[in-house]
Amino acid sequence: MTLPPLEIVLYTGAVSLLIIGLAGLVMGDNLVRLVLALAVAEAGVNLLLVLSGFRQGAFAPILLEGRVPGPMVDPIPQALVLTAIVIGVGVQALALALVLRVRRAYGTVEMRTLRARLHEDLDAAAGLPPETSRNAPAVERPA
Amino acid sequence: MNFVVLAVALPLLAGFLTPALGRSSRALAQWLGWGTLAVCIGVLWVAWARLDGGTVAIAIGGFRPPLGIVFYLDAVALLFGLAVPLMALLLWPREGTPQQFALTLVLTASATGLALSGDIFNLYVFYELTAAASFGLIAGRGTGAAQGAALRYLLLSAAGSVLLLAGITIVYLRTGTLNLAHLATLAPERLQDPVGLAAFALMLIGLGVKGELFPVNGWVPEVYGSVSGRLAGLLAGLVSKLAVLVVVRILVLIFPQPEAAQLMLVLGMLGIVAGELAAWRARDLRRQFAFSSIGQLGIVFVAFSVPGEAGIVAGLAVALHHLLVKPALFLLAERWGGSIEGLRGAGRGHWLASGLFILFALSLVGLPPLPGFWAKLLTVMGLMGLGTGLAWLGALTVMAATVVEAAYLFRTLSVLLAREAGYTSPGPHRGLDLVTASLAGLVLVGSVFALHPLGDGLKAMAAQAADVQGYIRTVLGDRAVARRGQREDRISEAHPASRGSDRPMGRADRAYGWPAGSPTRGARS
Amino acid sequence: MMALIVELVLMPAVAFVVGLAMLLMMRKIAAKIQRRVGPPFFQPLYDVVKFFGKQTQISHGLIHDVGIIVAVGGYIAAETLIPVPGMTGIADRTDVITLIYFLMVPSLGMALAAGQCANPNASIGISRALTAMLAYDIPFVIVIFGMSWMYGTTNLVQMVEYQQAHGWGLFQAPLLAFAGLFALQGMLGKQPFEIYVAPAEIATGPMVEMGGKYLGSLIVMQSFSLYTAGILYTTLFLGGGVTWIDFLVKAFLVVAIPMTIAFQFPRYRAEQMLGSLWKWPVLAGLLGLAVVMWS
Amino acid sequence: MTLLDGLWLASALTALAAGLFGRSPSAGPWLTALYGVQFLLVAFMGPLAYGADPVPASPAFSVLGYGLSWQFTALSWFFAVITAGAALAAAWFMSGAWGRHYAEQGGDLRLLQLALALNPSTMYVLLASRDFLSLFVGWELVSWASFVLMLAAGGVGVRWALRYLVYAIGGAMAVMAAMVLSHALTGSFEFGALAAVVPDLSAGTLWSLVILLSGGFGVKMGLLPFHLWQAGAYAETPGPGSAFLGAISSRMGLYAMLLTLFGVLGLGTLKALSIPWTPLEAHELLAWIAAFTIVLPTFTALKQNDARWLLAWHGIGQGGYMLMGVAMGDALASAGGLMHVFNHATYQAALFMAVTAVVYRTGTADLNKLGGLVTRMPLTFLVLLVGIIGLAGLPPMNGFVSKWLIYRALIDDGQPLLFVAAVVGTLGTIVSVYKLLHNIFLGQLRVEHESVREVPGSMLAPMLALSLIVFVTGLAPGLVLDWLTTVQRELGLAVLAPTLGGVERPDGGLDMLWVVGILFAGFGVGALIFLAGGRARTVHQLDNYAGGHFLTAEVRYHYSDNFYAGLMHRIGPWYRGSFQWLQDSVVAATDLLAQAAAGVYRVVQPAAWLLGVTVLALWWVAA
Repeated sequence: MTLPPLEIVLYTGAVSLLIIGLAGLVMGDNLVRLVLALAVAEAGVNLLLVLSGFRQGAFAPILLEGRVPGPMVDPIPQALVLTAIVIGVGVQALALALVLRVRRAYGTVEMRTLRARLHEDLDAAAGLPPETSRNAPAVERPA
Repeated sequence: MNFVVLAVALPLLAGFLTPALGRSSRALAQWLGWGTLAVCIGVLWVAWARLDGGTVAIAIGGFRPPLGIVFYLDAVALLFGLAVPLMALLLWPREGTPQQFALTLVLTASATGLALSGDIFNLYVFYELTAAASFGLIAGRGTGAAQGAALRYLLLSAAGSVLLLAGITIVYLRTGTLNLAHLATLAPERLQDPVGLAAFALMLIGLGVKGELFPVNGWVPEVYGSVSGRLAGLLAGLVSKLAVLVVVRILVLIFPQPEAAQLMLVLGMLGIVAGELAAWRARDLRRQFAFSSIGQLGIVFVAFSVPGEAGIVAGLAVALHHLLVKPALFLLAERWGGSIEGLRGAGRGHWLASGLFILFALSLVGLPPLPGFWAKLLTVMGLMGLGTGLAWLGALTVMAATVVEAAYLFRTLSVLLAREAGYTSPGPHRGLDLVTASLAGLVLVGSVFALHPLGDGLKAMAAQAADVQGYIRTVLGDRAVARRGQREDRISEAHPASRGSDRPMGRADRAYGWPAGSPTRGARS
Repeated sequence: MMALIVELVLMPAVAFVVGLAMLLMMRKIAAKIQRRVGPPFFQPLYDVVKFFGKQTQISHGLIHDVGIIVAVGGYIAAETLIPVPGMTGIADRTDVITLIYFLMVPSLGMALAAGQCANPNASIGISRALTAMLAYDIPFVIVIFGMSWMYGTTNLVQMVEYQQAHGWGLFQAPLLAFAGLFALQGMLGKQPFEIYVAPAEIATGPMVEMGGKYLGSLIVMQSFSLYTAGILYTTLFLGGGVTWIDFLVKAFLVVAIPMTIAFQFPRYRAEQMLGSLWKWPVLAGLLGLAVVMWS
Repeated sequence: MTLLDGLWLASALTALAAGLFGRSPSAGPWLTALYGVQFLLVAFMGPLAYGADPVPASPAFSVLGYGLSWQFTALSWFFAVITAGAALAAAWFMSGAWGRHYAEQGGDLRLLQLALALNPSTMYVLLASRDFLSLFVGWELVSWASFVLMLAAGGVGVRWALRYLVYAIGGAMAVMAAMVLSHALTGSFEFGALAAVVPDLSAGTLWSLVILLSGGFGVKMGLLPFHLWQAGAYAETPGPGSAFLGAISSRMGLYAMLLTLFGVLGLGTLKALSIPWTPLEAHELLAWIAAFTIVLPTFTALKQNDARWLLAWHGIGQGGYMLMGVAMGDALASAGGLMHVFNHATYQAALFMAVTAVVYRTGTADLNKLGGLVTRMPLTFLVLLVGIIGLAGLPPMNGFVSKWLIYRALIDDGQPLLFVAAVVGTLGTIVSVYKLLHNIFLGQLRVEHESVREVPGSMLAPMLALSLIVFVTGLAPGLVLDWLTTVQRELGLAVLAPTLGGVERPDGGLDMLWVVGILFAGFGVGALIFLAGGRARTVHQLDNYAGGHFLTAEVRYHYSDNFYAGLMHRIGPWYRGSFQWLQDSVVAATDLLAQAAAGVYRVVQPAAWLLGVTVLALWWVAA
C-alpha cells in the first residue's frame, strides 16, 4: 500500500488521537478528565472520518459557476463529520451536566468514589446490607 | 408509502413541542404524547397492511439511492418499528415530567428510525439520538444513583459510539458508500478481508453497548437498578433489541464471512454465562432481572450468529419473546424490588402478580408449549445444525444457562410464595403495571394457541430478512443484483476454495487503489 | 399327583427325623470335644416333647405366635424344594435361587417373633442375626452363581444328574466348595459366628423371651436348618445321593465339619465376623468363579 | 373421540375439579371417583396389552412444520395402568380423614389435590408420545408437574423441590440436545426417521445419542450419579403425593429410555456399541450403572432414621433393578425389569401409605421415636409387612418374581458381578426394611402412643387393596407377564413365554402357584405343630426378661437407634465419598464462576472492558 507521506502522518495522527482518548477514558479517574478524554477520542475519529474523503491537492467540493471542476475532495465525509461533531458536542455537554449533578449528589468527581457510592446506594435502595470487605474489622477500631 | 416517514418525524416534532406545552399544561403534553404515539402506531399499521409481506424502499427527500438516504421497509423492520410506539405507549412514564414525555417521544422517534433506516450513517445518528434520549430519561429520575449510573452509562456508550463511527469510517474508506444495499453489492469484493472484519468488530462492540453485549454491558445492572421498572423495561425490552437488529442487518447484508458471526457467537456465549451466573448470585430482584436480561440478550446474539434463515428465525423468536417478557417482569419488580430474602411471602395474596411471575418464569425457562420453549428450541436447532465445535459449545451454553436460569428464577419464586408468618406486604401492585403485565401474559398465552401461524409468519419474515438479493433489488433495482452476482462469481473463481474465509481480497484491494472513496464512483458503479 | 402329595408329606417328615439326629450329633461332638459323655440318643426328641408339653406358655402377642409358625412352617415348606434320593417334591418347578430366598422366610418369621417380644436383647440379637445373614450370603451367592454356571442350570434335580454323570462339584470347583463350606459356618450360626445368640452377653438374643412351645418350635426349626444346610451342600457339591445311605452319610459329614470347627473357636464380634466372611470365602469364591468361567 | 381422548379429557377434568373444589375435604370422594373414571378408561384400553392396534389421539398439531401426534401402545398402556392405579390409590387415601387432617394442620389441600391431579394427566400425555417433539413436551410437563407436587407442602420440601428442578432441567436439556441432534441427522423429529438412519451412524454419534438420552432420562430415574435429589424430594412431599411419586413418577424415565434407546435405536445397536479398550458394550454399561444404582442407594437407605427417607432411598435402588433387567435385554431379564416397574409401584405406594398412616396417628416418621405399634395398628402393620416382603423381594410377594427373573437371566448371561450386585442390593434391602418394620411396629410401645388407634377406612382401603395386588400378582405373576410379552414384542426384544405361575423351563424355572401353595401349606403344618403345644397366656409387653430388673413405664427401652451397630462399625467409613462430592464440587465451581461473572460488573471503569475486548477482537481479526 503506497500512501503519500502526508496522508500517513495524518492517519497516524487521527488513530493516535483515538487511542489516546480511549486510553484516557480507561485510565482516568477524574470525571471531567474522562469527559475530556472522550472529546479527544471523538476528535480522533472525526479526523479519521474527514480524512477518508481527503485527496491531496484537491479542491473543496463547491461547485461555483465559471470554475473548472478539478479533482475535488469527497464532500460526504465532511457532511457526516459535521453531524458527528454536533452529536459529540451534545453528548459532551450532557456529560458535563451530569458531572455537575453527580458532584452535587455525591460530592465527588472521582470515578472510583462514584462507583463505590453508587453501588452502596443501589444496595441500600434494594434493602441489602453493604458488602463489607473481608479484611475490614468487624467492629470499630478502638480510638 | 412515503407517509411512513411520519412515524419518525411526528414524535420528533412532538418531542420538541412537549416541554413548551408542558409548561402550561402537563396533561395536554401527556395527551399530545399519547396522540402522537397512537398516530405512529396507525401509520406503521397501515404500512404493514399495505406492504402485505412485500418490501419497499423509501428515498428520503427524493434523492435516489445510493446517493440519498433511504428507509427500508420489510416485515422485520415494520414489526420492530411497530413495537416501538406500542411499547412506548404501554411503558409511558405516567408520573414523569413533560421533559420525560419529550425524551420518551424522542426515544420513540429515534428507535423507529433505527428499525427502518437503510443507511449506515443514518443508523449512527439515530443510535446516538436514542442514546442521548435514554441518558436523559435515566438521569431524569433525579436520584444521585440514577445520575451516577447515567453518567457511567454515558461514558461507556460514548466510547462505544466512537468505535462505531470508526467502524463506519473504515467501511466508507473501503467502499465509498454508506447505503446498506449498495454496501451489500460492494461488500463481497471490498469488505471480505481482515480490515472489513475489523470494521465489523468495531461496529459490533460499538452497537453492543446498547445491545447489552458482553463485556460492554457494565452499565446494565447499575442503570436497571436505579431507574423505574417502566424505563428498565423499555431499555431492556426494546432499545437493546433495536441495537441488535442493526447489528443483524449489518451482519446479514455486509459481512457474510463466517468469522464475523463467530465473533458474535463467542461474545454472545460469554454474555450468557456471565449474565446468568451473575443473576444467580444477585441478591435483589431488580438486578437479578438486569443480569438475566444480559443473559437473554446473549442468547439473542448467539441465535442471530447462525448464518441464514435458521439463525434469523431463532433470533427473532428469542428477541420477541424477551421483548414481551422482560418489561413485564420489570413491572412486577416495581413493587417487589429490593432484596430477595426480604420478599419472603410477598407473593402470597397477590395471586395475579404471582401467577404472572410464574408464567413468565416458566416461559423463560422454556416449558413447552409456551413460546419461550420454541424460541430456545429454534436456537439450539440452528446451532446444532451448523455442526461446528463452536456452535455445539454455543448450544451447550444455551442449555446450561437454562438450568441456571431455572435455579434462580424458581428460587426467587419459592421465596415469594413462602409461607411466612408476620410478613408485612409491600402493598399491591399498581393497577396499570399489573394490567400491562397481564397484557404481556395474555399475549404469551395467546401465542400458544397460534403457534402454527406464528411460526409460519416468523419463517416468512426471516426469509425476507435473510434475502440479500431482495434487499438490493428493492433499494437499487434489478441491475445491481446482477452485478453483485457477477462479482461473487468472479471472486469464487479467483479463490474457489477460500471464499469468505481467510483473506481473499488482498489483491483485489490493491487493484482498486486506495483510498477508494470518491463522490461519483459510488453512484456510477 | 398322589405320589407327589406323598412326597410332599414325606420329605419334611424325613427332614424332621434326620434333623433331630443331626442335633444329637452336634451335641455329641461337643461332648466329645469337651470330654463329656453327652446326651442320650432320644434327648432331642425328649426336649421337643417337653417344651411343647409345658404348663407355662408365655405369649407376647399375636405376632409372636405368627412369627414362630412362619419360622417352622417356612422350613417345612422349604424341605420340598430340595431333591432327595427317590423324591423330587417340587424341586422341578422351582430352582436354587427360589430356595435361597425361600430360606429367608423362616428367618423373617423368627425376626418378627423376636421383635414382638419387646425385649431389647431380642432386638439386638435380631440385628446381629441379620448382619450375619448379610455377611454369609455374599460368599454364598457367589458360590450359587458359580455352580449354576458350571452345571448350566439352576434346577437342583439337574445339578444332581449332572454331577452323577460328570463327577462331583467338589472336585471340579474346589475353591467354590471351600467358600461354600465357610459360608455354611455362618449360615448355621456356629462359632465363631454366633454373636447373635451370645448367651452371656445378650441372654441368647432372639430366644430371650422364648419358652415352652416357642422354644420347642425353635429347636424344631434348628433341626430343620441343620438338615437343610447339609443336604443343600451335598446337592451342590457332593453329587446328591443315589441312595439314602450315601446321601445321609454325606449330609451328616457336611454338618459335622462346621460342628467340629465351631467348638475350637471363641466368638467373633459383628464387625470381625463381617471382615472374615467378606474376605476369605469371597476371595476364594471369586477366584473359583474365575476358574469356572474361563476354563 | 377415541378412548385416549377420553382419558385426556377425564384427567383434565380431574385437574380442573381439583383446582376448583379441592379446598374442601368433602370433595375427596368425588375426586377419587374421577380418578376411578380415569382408571376405567385405561382399563378399557386393556386389549392393547394383548396385541390390539394402538389407540390414537384425535388432536394432532403442527408447529414450525413439524407434526406432533400421540397414540397409546402396549408399552404406553402398561405404564398408564400403573399410573392410573397409583393415582387412584393416592387420591383415595387422601379423600377422607387424611385430607381433613392435612387441611386442619394448615396444609393447602387444594394445591395438593391440584398437583396430584396434574401428575397423571401430564403422564398420559408423555406416555402417548410418538415422536421426539411430543416426547419432549410431555417430558417437560411431567417434570414440572412433579415439581409442583413436591412444592405443595412448603417448608423443607421446597429446598428439595428446587434441587430436583435443577436436576430435572439439566436432564431435560440433555434430552433436548439428543432430540436436536437427531433432527440434525434426519431433518425431522420422527422416531422412524432416526431409526432408519441408525445403521449409517458413526459410533461417536451413536454414543452421543446414547449418553444424552440415558443421562437425560436417567436423571428422572435417579440413576447414579444423578440420584441425589430424589430421596429428599420424594420423602418431603406430603404423604399421598410421595406414595404416587415413589410408585411411578421416576419410572417415566425408564419409559422414555425404553421408547428411545430400545424402541428407536434398538437393543442390537446398543449391543454393537462397544466401549474402546474394554470388553463392555453400551447395554452392559447401562447395566453396570444400574448395579451401582442398586447397591449404593440401598445402603444409604440402611442408614436413614426417617421412614419416608428410607423408603425413598430404596425407591432409587429398586429403579436400578428395572434398568438392569431391561439393559440385559433378553426375554427373562427384560420381562423382569418391566415387571419390577409394576411390582415396585404396588408395594412402594402401599409402603408410603402405611408410613403416612403412622405419621397421621403419631405425628412422626422418626424411626427412633416409634415402636410397638403393631398392637395398635395391626392392619397398617400387615400392609407394611406385605410391602416390605415385596420390596425385599422375598416369596410369596410379587417383588420376588421380578427379581428372580433378573437373577435367572444374569446367570444365563454369565454376569457374576452384576448378579452379586443385585443380590447384595436385595440383602441390604432385607436388612434395611426389617429395621423399618421393627422400629415402627415391633418392640416396646411408647407411653405417648398408648392411645393410638388404627387409621380409618378411607386410608386403609387403598392400602389393603394394594397389598392384595402385591400378593395376587406374586401368586400368579403370569397375569402381568402376559402384558409384558406384548411390550417386548413392541420393543423388538426377545419374547418371554410365561405361564400363570411364572416361567417354565427345564433348567430351573419358577412356578409361583406351587411355591406359594407349598409355603402356605408349610405354614399350616407349622400352625398345627404350634397349636399342639400347651395353651399360651399373653402377657404385658413389660413383663419380660430383664436380667433380674423389673422394667417399668419410666425406663422403656426400644432398641432402635443405630440398629445395625456392628454392621455400621465395619461399613460406616465406606459411606464417605458417596456422590455428594460431585454435586458439591459442581455447585462450588458454578459459584466461583458466578463470583467472577459478578466481578465483571463491579469494575470501576466499564470502559476498560470495552477497550480490552476491542483490542482482543482486532488482534483476533489480524491473526
